[in-house]
Amino acid sequence: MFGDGILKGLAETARNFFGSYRSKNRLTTIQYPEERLPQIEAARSFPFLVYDGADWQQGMRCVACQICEKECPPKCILIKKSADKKPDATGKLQAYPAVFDIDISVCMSCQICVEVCPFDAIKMDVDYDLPTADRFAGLLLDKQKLSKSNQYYHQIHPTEAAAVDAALAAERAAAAAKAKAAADAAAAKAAAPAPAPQVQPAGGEPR
Amino acid sequence: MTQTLDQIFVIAKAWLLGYLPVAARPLASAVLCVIAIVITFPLLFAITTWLERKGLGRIQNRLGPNRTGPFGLFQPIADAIKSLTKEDIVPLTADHAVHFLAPLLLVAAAFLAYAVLPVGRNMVLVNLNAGVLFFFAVGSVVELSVFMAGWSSRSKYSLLGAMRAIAQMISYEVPLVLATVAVIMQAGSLSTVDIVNQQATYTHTLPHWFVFTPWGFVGFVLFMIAATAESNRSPFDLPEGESEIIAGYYIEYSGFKFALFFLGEYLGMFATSGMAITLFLGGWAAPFSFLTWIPSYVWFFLKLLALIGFFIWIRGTLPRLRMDQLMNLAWEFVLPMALLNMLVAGVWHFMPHGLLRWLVCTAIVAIPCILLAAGLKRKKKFQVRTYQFAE
Amino acid sequence: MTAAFLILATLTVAGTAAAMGLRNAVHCVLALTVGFAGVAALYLQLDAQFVGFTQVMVYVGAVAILAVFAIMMTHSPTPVPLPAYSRHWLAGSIVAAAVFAVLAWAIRAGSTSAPCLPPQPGISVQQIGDALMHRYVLPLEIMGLLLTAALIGAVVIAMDRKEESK
Amino acid sequence: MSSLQSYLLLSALLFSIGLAGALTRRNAILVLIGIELMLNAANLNFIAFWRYGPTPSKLTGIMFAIFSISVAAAEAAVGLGIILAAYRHSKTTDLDQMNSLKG
Repeated sequence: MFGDGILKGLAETARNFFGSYRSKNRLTTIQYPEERLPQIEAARSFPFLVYDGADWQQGMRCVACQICEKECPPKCILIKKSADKKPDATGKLQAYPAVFDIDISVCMSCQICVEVCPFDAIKMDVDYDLPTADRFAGLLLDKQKLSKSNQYYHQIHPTEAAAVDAALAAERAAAAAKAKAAADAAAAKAAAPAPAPQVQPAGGEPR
Repeated sequence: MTQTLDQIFVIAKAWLLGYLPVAARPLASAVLCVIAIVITFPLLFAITTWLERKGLGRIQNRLGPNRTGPFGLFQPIADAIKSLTKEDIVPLTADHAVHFLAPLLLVAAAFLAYAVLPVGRNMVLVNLNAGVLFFFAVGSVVELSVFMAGWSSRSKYSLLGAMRAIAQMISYEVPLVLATVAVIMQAGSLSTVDIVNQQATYTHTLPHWFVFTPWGFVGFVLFMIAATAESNRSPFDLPEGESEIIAGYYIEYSGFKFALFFLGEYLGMFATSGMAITLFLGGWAAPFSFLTWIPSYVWFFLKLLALIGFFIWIRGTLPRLRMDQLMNLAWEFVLPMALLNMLVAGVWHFMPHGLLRWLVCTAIVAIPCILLAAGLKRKKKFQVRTYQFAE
Repeated sequence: MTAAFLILATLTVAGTAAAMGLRNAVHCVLALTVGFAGVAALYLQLDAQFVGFTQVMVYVGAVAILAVFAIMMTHSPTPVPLPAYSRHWLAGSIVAAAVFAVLAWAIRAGSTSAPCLPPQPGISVQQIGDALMHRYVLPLEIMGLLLTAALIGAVVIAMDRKEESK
Repeated sequence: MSSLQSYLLLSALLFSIGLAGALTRRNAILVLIGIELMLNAANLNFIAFWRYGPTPSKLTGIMFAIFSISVAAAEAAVGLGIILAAYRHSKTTDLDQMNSLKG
């Protein structure tokens, strides 16, 4: 019959219309500021700098190696190396960035800086609610605004943070073991030269 | 008591006129009626925009505006303020005089159409002897304003949109007029008040609306199809399809003039659905005889809201028609059916009352309708599209 | 010579003069519609409602749009700046002025006895319908024939014959 | 100056404006519009004489005006059809240039 397609369509929209009043779960609207969609774990918005411990300046992992600055496609990272050094997590003296600016109006959240960072110092944040009145200074985040604690990192990306911490811990353990081994070797070498004159053919240094 | 309630506006007007000198009375009564129309229908326009957005939302399983006020009731006010405060940009190469006049002419023509609509028992602005003809004469002025808008903006999209809109409006005005001719033949008069008075009688609780006759129902369906096309709405909104040519003829308008175009379009829709109610749905007549204690104007506006709801429902459902489908439907289905409808109205008039009349008339209408529909369906064979220039 | 008549007369004359005088063709047609609307209002003033509304519907609604469509279709891509008037415009306007002078003189010299305004005829559409159907039924049928012929003729003339243009 | 004479004067003026337009304009469409105006002026005469005539109930004036309006509409349609065909043939609507009878 001519027009039956139209009638079927009308019936469908009528069912939708009255259904939306009967059962609330038909409605897909999320009232944004009040209700929010649950954040999926792999979500990302803009990068932030991770620091261990309490003090954000001392615990900052970033050693200002400027790899991320060179790798960033839209060139939105600016790093100035510091003159002096500070001890990093493993106690080794490392440089740190005096100035670390990211212009989030330019940043395209591509996460390349996170992938190239050898020290896991920069990770992707999930907070997208960054309204500012001033579109220049307001969107240029300096070192202090960028740095957030490791606990926060665990909050937003739990699995990833755990994996990074495990790797860092293993790395520190290896470094500590190597350092200890080197220290033992140095100590052994210091002790060895004393008896060296008596036992010449000792067959080389003990490894 | 119900009589006074029904005539409350007429009495109020007479009471107000009492204060004026006799010489100024005719002019003052006209001014009062005009003020009433100019207030109620834009108000209805505001309510309809809210209804439309909430209705379309609910049809598409979403809420619709609910931020501005309870249930989003202040949304029309927000829209009005937004469009009034927006900057009114006129393109540099535009033809300023014509560009300025187009929306005014559109809204003026839309308002003129209300002069002959009987809103309630003896509540019509002017009881013209040739009321329906006046309505269509004013309706044809709208096409001129559409052209003025499209041409004066001097942009390809607006001219293309204007040409499409005019082609569509002209090819659907013919069936619109022919659908009313059937009613005029039956009612025997062009005056809208007579048409409604004939429909206001009852046979033991059932009304004599024209829509309850075979030719009346077909006429009503054809009238609604043509009315949707005439006001460029829903399945026929190709001229202003956002995806096709952005906004058609009112693309170069912004701010207040854009709001005027919207007002003109909605007023046109109310006017044609008002005429559909007057011609087919018994104007201000109550649906059943035991309901006549409710004032007459309430019935008119209830039916108007029902038709507006139907327009919104159609807009939420039907996809947009292509230009050739639109024209095919007009010249190959709606027009022949309108001509046939006139024949059926004639047969209905001369045959004696009874079941035979019903059978004959419905047969005369139904069979060609199925054949024409089959014709339209057979045309839908999808062959490989041949490009004329892009070989 | 009532005030309403004067206003409508000036409106109509202004519209038609602009229609014949303006340079841009589309402006001419728009001014023409003002002239037609003025004439329609004059019909209403002469209590010929039916003819007034038919005039608006036929002329303002259809003929003006038709003229505008024709202008759009014959809009030459390079609008060569021709003077709007033909070469012998002077002769034309003299002839027109002469015609007007003769007509005006004839009217003034005509029956000076001012016929008093007869009572309002109160013509109803019913009477026009009866007249059309009874006394003028032959012209009505011929008019239907003529309009159909014109409809088909216009389409055939303006149809873009494929084989011819190949 | 009775009102009938004023209507006649007005329609004479309209007629002469239409005639002037038809004679002097270069664009074919505007010539056609001039002719439409002349027809309109004639209609105005019919209705004026009907209104001030002795027997308004005989409706002759109105009938003439109605038939003249429909003839004018038919004539406008065919006229514009001819103009379109001429334009397609000679690529111009300028009457002064359409003076060659060769095909």
